[in-house]
Amino acid sequence: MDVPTRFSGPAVQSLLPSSEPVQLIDHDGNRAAPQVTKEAYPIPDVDLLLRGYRQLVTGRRVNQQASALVRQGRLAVYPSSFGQEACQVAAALCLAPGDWLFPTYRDTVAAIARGLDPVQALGALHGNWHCGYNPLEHRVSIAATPLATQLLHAVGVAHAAKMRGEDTVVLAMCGDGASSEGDFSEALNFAAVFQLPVVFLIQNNQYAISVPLSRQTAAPSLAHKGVGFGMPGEGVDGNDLAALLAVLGAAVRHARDGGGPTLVEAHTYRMEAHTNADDADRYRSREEVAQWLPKDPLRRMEAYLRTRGTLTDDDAELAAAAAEEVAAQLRNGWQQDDVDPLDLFRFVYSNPTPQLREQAAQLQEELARADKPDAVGSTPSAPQKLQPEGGSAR
Amino acid sequence: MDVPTRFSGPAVQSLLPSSEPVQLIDHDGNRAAPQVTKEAYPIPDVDLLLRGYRQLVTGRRVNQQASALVRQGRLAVYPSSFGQEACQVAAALCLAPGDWLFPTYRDTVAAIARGLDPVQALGALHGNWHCGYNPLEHRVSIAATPLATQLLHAVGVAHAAKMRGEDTVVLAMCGDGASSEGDFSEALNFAAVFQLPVVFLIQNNQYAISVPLSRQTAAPSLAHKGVGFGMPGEGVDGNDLAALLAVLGAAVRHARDGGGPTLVEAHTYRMEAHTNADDADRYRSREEVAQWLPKDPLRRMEAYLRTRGTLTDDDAELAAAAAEEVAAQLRNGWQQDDVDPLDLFRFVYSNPTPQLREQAAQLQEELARADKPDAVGSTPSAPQKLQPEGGSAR
Amino acid sequence: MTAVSDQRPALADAAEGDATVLTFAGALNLALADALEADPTVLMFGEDVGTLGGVFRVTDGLAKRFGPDRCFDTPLAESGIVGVAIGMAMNGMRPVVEMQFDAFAYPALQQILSHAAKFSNRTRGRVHLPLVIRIPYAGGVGGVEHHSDSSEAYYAHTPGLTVLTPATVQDAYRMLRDAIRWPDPVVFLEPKKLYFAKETVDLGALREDYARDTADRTGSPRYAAIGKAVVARPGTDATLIAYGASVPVALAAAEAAAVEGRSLQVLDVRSLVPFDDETVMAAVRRTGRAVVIAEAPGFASVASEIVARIQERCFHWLAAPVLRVTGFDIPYPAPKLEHYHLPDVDRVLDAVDELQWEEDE
Amino acid sequence: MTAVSDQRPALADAAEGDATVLTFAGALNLALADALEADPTVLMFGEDVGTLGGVFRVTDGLAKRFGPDRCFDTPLAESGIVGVAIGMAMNGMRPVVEMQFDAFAYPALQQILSHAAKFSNRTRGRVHLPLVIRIPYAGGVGGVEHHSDSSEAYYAHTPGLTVLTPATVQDAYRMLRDAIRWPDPVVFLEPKKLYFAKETVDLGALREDYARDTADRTGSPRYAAIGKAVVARPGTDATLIAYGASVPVALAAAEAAAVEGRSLQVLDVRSLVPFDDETVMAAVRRTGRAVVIAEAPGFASVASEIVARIQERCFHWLAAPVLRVTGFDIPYPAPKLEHYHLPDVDRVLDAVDELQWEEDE
Ligand SMILES: Cc1ncc(C[n+]2csc(CCOP(=O)(O)OP(=O)(O)O)c2C)c(N)n1
Ligand SMILES: Cc1ncc(C[n+]2csc(CCOP(=O)(O)OP(=O)(O)O)c2C)c(N)n1
Ligand SMILES: [Mg+2]
Ligand SMILES: [Mg+2]
Repeated sequence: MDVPTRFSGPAVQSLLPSSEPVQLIDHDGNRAAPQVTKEAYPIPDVDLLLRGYRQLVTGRRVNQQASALVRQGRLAVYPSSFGQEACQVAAALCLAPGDWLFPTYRDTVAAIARGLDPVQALGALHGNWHCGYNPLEHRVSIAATPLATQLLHAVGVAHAAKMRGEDTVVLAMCGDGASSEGDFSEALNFAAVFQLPVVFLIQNNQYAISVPLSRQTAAPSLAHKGVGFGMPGEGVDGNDLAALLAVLGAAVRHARDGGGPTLVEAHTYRMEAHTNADDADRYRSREEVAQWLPKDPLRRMEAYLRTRGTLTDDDAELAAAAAEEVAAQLRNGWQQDDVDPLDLFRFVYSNPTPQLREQAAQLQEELARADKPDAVGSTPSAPQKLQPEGGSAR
Repeated sequence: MDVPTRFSGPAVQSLLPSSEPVQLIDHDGNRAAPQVTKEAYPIPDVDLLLRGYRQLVTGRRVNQQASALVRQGRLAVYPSSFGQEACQVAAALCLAPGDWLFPTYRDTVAAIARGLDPVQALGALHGNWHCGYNPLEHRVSIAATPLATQLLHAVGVAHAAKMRGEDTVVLAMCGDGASSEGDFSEALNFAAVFQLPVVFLIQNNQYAISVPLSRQTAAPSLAHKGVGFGMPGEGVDGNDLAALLAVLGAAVRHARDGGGPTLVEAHTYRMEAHTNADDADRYRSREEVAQWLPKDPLRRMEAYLRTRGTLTDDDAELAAAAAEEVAAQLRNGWQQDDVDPLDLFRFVYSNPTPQLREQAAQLQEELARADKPDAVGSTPSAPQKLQPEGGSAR
Repeated sequence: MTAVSDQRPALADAAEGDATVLTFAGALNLALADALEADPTVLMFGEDVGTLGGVFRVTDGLAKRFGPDRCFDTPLAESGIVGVAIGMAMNGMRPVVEMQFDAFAYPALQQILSHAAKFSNRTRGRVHLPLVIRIPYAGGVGGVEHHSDSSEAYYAHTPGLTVLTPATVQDAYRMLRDAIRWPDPVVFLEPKKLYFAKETVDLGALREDYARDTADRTGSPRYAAIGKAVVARPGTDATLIAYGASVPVALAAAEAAAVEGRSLQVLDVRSLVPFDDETVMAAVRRTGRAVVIAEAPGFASVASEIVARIQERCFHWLAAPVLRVTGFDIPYPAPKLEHYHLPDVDRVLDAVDELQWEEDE
Repeated sequence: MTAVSDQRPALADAAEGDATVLTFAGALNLALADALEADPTVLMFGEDVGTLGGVFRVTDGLAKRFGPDRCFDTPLAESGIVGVAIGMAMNGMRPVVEMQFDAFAYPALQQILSHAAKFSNRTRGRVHLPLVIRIPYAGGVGGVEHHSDSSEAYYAHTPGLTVLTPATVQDAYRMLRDAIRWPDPVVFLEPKKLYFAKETVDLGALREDYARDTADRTGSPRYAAIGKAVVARPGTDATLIAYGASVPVALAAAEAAAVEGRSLQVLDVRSLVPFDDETVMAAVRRTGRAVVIAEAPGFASVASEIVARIQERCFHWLAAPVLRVTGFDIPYPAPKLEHYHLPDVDRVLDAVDELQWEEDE
């Protein structure tokens, strides 16, 4: 508390990101030239890279299939992570089963890579309900729509775990745009002040819908925000799965060892429009998009593994087949819209209020009158009556 | 948009604060030993220091007088800036008349130093109305209570001025606690993205009510938040008026020249409780407070000026007399509570709604029935009827 | 994140004076363009409102036409957007900001409730904030969660805010222009479901009528629709009171009831604050029966207020309790379930049937 | 920034079972202590709640007694506090957080409205959030601006939130304990004006009664006051319906009316959501006349809702319109003017007088 104090020196420098985003494999799939990085990032072992490769193949396929399902009207909307699959896969693979993942709407591939049923993972976009899976099952929180809000939940989950002495790590994802929200800063600050095991992963895909990064920040990079909270920031080539696994892996270890939070910025690119409802031609040129094609994360990892002889044609075929299976699951998902309209009232409170019971009864009566053509509730298997579900919390 | 990009190097370093808070005059009032600072900060000229000294004397007196008025029950509450007067005075003196000041509840001394009538400046704390002065008159915004919110207003004022090509600079003040609020980050970000002429001044007085700085941030310093927004951050000894004038002066010039915003963190100490309603003994030791006594901003400046022979006994007496005059103004202020209760309805909208006219009529009728003992409205000079004030904006 | 955002307002490029098919979104676009043209202090900003022209295309073409200083994108931060707009309004501008969706205005609520709403009062009328916060709101468009809230009660309950919600293409134009000229902060709620509703209008006449309406004989400003409810359909048996996207529902219900020989009057409240007690009470007194229709959850809502006011002021005129047809008291449902939630013609007619009609009626 | 914050709850240190003078704030403190003691997953955090014990001393001594993990200060960021509490509740804890004043909960509104309120529903009941947001609210304590808002309508309008506000010392204890055991997010509104109200209570009996009330015969949890209004004073001529700091006003009015020979029943709603229609409607039907009293601005408020429900459900029992005595539709006034704004005994009696009494009554 004495003034003056010295701030700078090695401590501050260690919080600043490496002088350029960490890259381990270059655009052509070769080992990247050595860089000046703040940590020595060894290339992940080959098993992990192979696992990652397979997930990349699946992730790419999920992106294609989901977009196709939107075109067919079977999904309402899909925010694609095409081109960002390396971030998606690394976010899942760097975690242990007891860890938590906090994805956004764009991060279904990460959720699937973590083990979620693909149909469930895409449930919200189908439109039956807001979330298609049980967040507690795989420790994957509900995909967040209000931007940056989920980062605080991630911090809270980590705080609870730390209090109980568990060695859980929480990885929380957001976009470049979300980094402008107040909640982003508050989340980083809480995590740093309480030295919580959270890894914040910004997928900087250069756009927030139509708004380019230059409108989000004037900072040298988003990773430079770390020092202002007293946490290390690091930048990484977001299309380089190996670098992502190395950097996120180090951050997760750091967190698990009690070192506190890290901010990781992955530099990548949103190859498709924001969602199918968006028209990207209105705000960026096709030339710009084309420049990112050679940096494709999947092609790069494949080239690297093939060059080393680690990936054979058989392996690639197996990976493709696994991906096809997931795609088939998605195509066969949602055969029926089996949702009970009275569910509208069931989960608002653990103990439904008298008001909701009245309103449920009103809807039930309407449905019974069968004047709503698609009323599930008016079928013979009438919806069960709304009952209090007991007062216990979980 | 190409990855990898180089972030660091001189550009980043220039955004980081000096390695220790800038100090020009030491605790004993001597010229401080030369430091490694990111800019050469020459000591301000003697006239400015003398003006500043006089304001310090007045500011100290205002703090004492206001606290006394609270004890006498004539002010409801007073958040004292005792010990922080150098920040207060420098914030006012670094600005030109056409500039804007955005103070907090603790910054009445700054507002007075900028020229506000002291009784008006303290109006809100008297309890008649939320603001005792016209913010447009001296370009001093209403003292903000919801923390950090005013920083965004400051940015908006600057944005409007910049759009019109005016060379207005806006200085926006907040505390160390307020720097944890989302609005703080959003304000810095908007200012940096649009390169607006705003100087953000954090008075880091080590506490937010009872909560010490260590609970607000784990950062090396609050000035280190600048780089994460792409704006220079600088730390300064907040009890050294000369250093504050130098650092804020440079930031104001930088802003006026189109260089964009700066974040300045002044390291100081809240010598008194949060307000008279607070009991600081509950959360900090008197020894800790005592450590800050020798750093007193007023004593230091006086010693410096006297040693140089710049301040004579006559000057000091004149300064004290001027301060006494302000104190007397405060003692004589608020002789009567001449506020019309129907004012409650007058300023909610420019054109009062039918609902408010009805409600005003109801109150007027109640007052006429004179069953409210202290009803001003029931005196002979009855309140004027509530009229629309015309639709023009100002 | 909504499936409707690639639709573009069919903004007319027909010559003025001609009859033109104009969408609701197009009318808003026209109002913004005319306001930007008329007053150099007007400007427009928010998320994706510049180059993209807004996810609903309400700001389409404005950045190009008026330049990047008058219509521009900001960092993604709603509290920031409103807070900065407040500062601009303090300093001589008339900012119009867009919140991308209803629920995404919530980060800005502190700025709206504690500052925008209170600034004039706090400063004893010295600092007015001529500021418009445009919010696409309410549902019926198949949006994913957090994209369909009917959030009007939060604003209408807050003294100092003016809260408007148009229900017709012409009102979209008139009311947005009113809002931009109004000296105080306006929360301007745009029913998403109506964005692509169309009307054939005479653009020239629309603008001329509006211009004629902006001042009285003494030159004092006048506003076409602020504080003024409107009878959208005359009727004698009962009054349906609605606003925003519920107005077409009420009109359809009245149409259906007419077939069965019941004459329903439809009132479009339009201006939630200030509220037009005069028109509403007169209408209810004429019919003695009333149903209030709104999408928002009913509890402690604007619909509650309308019911409360009516029973306070028309008690002895009422032949039956004033009923409400509102959304249920539940979070807005997922797309496939929203039709169970939203007030529809059947529910309105059910409520009308319950208005204790005598046997012979 | 308020003049009252150096007052300390007169938390009893008398032995259990003895009659003790307990303040409202002291009862809250006791409830927190007992809950922290009873359940290791309960924890408490916010601004100045640790070392200082809260600006109203409601958390006095808790950090010391339960350690800095169970009761602690956070960075100054309300959205952060609520957002982190949500995460903790997701992960097995029962956080209780304090917003320092009503208006300073507004930065957290997005987290409250879009997440706390909706999480259970979004996840089909898989993730419950047992979470209490304590908010000192309303006025009458001479606070500077932004320290006296009656913000209950924002919460009560939002499906998914449970909204409670005690009016007695005993309810302060019971209801806060209820809230902490409740499986869903509770917005717990503490009327500032009542913090230093005192009652003589038997602490042992209070705790025993509460413990007895926590489960029914089958072991299902029971809650003492959630969803249950209470008749605070019986009466036959008209019903005064109030909650929070308006309950003492209603009781005083009933006392005054009794002197003049009018028997007023007083109802303390306590639980705004869930709302106790049964008790309220039964009470109103008994008297046929009612006045709703609340400090908040009346427009689109909880008072509006109560009036609307009563006229919907008791229309034929009503001898007069249900009237409201509420705050005006204005921002909360500066200290010296607040008494003009707040419902007081005179205004309540005026309203009662207007309930269309027949000449001879
Ligand atoms: C609080 C909030 N404001 C606005 C939106 C609307 N919105 C949805 S996605 C998006 C852009 C997000 O950009 P970014 O964070 O970069 O993520 P990306 O979509 O690129 O993955 C916007 C503005 C929202 N969902 N939440
Ligand atoms: C949004 C908000 N939250 C909480 C408060 C209550 N409060 C008033 S002052 C204060 C501490 C502020 O500390 P700091 O920013 O360091 O300023 P200082 O009082 O030390 O000058 C708090 C918590 C508030 N005014 N606004
Ligand atoms: Mg992005
Ligand atoms: Mg401080």
